Amino acid sequence: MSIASKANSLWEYANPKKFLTTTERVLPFFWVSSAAFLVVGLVWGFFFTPDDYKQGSTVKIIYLHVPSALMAINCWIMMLATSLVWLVRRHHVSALAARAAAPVGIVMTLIALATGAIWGQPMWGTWWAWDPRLTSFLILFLFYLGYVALWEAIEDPDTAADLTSVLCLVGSVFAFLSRYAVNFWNQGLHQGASVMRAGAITGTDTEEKVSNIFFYPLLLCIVGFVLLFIALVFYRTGTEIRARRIKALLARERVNA
Amino acid sequence: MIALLKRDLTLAFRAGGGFGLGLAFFLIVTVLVPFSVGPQSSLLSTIAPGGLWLGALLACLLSLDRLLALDWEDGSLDLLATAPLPLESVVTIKALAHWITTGLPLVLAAPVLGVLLNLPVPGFFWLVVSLAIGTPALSVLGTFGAALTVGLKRGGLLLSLLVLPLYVPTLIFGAEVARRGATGMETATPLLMLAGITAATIALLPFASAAVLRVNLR
Amino acid sequence: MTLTVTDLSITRGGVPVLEGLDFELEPGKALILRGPNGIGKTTLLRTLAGLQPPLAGTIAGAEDTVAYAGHSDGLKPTLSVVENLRFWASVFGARDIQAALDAYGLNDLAERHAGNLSAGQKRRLGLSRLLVTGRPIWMLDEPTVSLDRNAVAMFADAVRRHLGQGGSALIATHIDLGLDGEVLDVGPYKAKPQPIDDFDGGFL
Amino acid sequence: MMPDLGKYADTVLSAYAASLLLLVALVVFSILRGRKVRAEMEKVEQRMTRNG
Repeated sequence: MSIASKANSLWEYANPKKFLTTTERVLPFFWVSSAAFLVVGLVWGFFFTPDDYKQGSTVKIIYLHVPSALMAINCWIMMLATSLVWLVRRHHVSALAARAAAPVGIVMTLIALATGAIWGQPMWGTWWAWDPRLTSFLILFLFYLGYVALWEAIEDPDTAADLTSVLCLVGSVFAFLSRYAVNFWNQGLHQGASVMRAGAITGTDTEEKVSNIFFYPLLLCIVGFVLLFIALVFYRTGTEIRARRIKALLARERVNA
Repeated sequence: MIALLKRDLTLAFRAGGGFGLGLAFFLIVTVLVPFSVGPQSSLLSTIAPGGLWLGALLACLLSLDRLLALDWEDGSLDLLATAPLPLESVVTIKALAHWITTGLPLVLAAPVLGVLLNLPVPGFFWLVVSLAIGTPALSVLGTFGAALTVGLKRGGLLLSLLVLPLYVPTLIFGAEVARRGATGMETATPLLMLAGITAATIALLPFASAAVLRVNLR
Repeated sequence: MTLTVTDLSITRGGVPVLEGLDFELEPGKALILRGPNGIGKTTLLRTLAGLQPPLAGTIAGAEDTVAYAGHSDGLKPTLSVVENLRFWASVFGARDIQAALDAYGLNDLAERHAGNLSAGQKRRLGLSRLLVTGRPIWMLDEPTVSLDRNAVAMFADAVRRHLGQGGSALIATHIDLGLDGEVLDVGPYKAKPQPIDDFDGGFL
Repeated sequence: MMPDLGKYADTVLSAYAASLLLLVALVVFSILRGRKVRAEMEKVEQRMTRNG
């Protein structure tokens, strides 16, 4: 198969029926593998890694905190991408995937915030500090809420898809702006830099900061979270497709009656 | 375009137009601040710049749900959409009218309310400057939110939920200018950022607002 | 300016309502839309006016030529009759509103606030707006609602004069206006139900 | 088997409990809603085919 025809075939999955049959086939793989990665990663991290010399056993929270924080951001990026696909190519599956992903993103953001707060309590002596990173996540959470609320509020599904897509676009710009504004607003009050630097797993200084003992189980957990995210989004998109179909069928019933 | 601006301003100033409500709200919020945090003048002057910015922002928010909803209900928006005026201009004019009737009075009233909150003397100038530069962005962003929720029966609360996160950068930089100004610190950087955000918002967001409005009209 | 509609399909709330519409509206002609409630006359007029995109087909000659009058008149209750009319005139780049006031007998009401008008008077004001748009193609959705017999005659006269000046009108109405226009019954164009196992179609 | 979590035991355990609870709740609610919607779609489809 040539690359060109492969690229073409990607759009075939924009056909809802094709999407449903394909995801139905691959979903068990994603459920099982995400569970496997998560169990191995978390068990390894929880039971078989040593305590950090400075943070004690709280370092074990990293296996939940970092992957969920990563997914919270990646989920929004995915929603931005699918929103753009909807606006440009009008594939319904794309818009519904964004809708299906949003609650997953909310939960990921919540986990990141909750573990951050619980972790921060013994480390910083407070549940909540207006640290730039924490604050950015709180703002991201608000954007998620608004996005979901807009989907829920609008009756007509195409109108809802259009409006939420534009909101996602504009929201992305402002979430990004907020990130820098927040950095500017509270620079240097950073406590426990090692904690948060470890959080920046994608950063260049990762390897020195998080030693390999912590890094490998963390990697497993990240992969597990990614797979779980994919499984959840596939499954939930299927649900949204069916809900959309019910709506369309009922609308047609009303018109034809 | 000028006709639309003139009409919106006339409507706002006539009875029932709601002009001054935002201002009164701003006054009340400011008066409530000392009641909630206590009357110590040192404390009040610390929170005065931020408190006034927050009050102004909320007062701006208050009138947003009428911004497009009235024109939607009486069919004016349908007719404007079929008029020679592009919708991008319509939403820009609407935002401008909102700023003139809500934002501008807030800017002018802010120094008076600053006295109530014991704002340090150097802060007055910077408060007015930051509000004057920041509030247009609030109106334009609010118009976008109003365009998103215009077709909804009870869009008011949703509108706040959608618009408030978008207000974060403007609030941060605007209040930062006022705070730094009040304590005699350098204000150029946040002021520049604030002006940049406002300029970019005014230049780009009307396209999104118009696109969203078209979707809602169909 | 001739309005040409070819193979037009339109949707309401995502469901196709009318399909395969073909017609032409030449200058000086009026076309009366007929059809039962809910068939999609309003949707058709809104689509032709450019307020919503068609599902399929083309509309030619509707660019910046259409004056649309829907169920609501776009009036501001706190503005006077003259102010309301003058606003729409300047939006459409016209100056003179006297002809519009004359045509619908609004001179005596000129300084009255629109909020104090009766339903029929409001409607007359709403229809007089068409005269200040200077647009050749009128699209009117049930224009005679709440008009008395006298006012209906004013309206019919206004349409006749408009047609005489080379304009055209597309009117969805159930009463006889005494215009010599063709009648287009949209009933036969009702969209056929799609097969329900057509999964993709179920989305549109 | 349980590792010695020292003085931070509460912290670590509550973080794990909260996260896993949220994750499980998300998965369970997703699947419950998925089942419900799937059943409803089949019902509507059947009704539509019967009634033509």
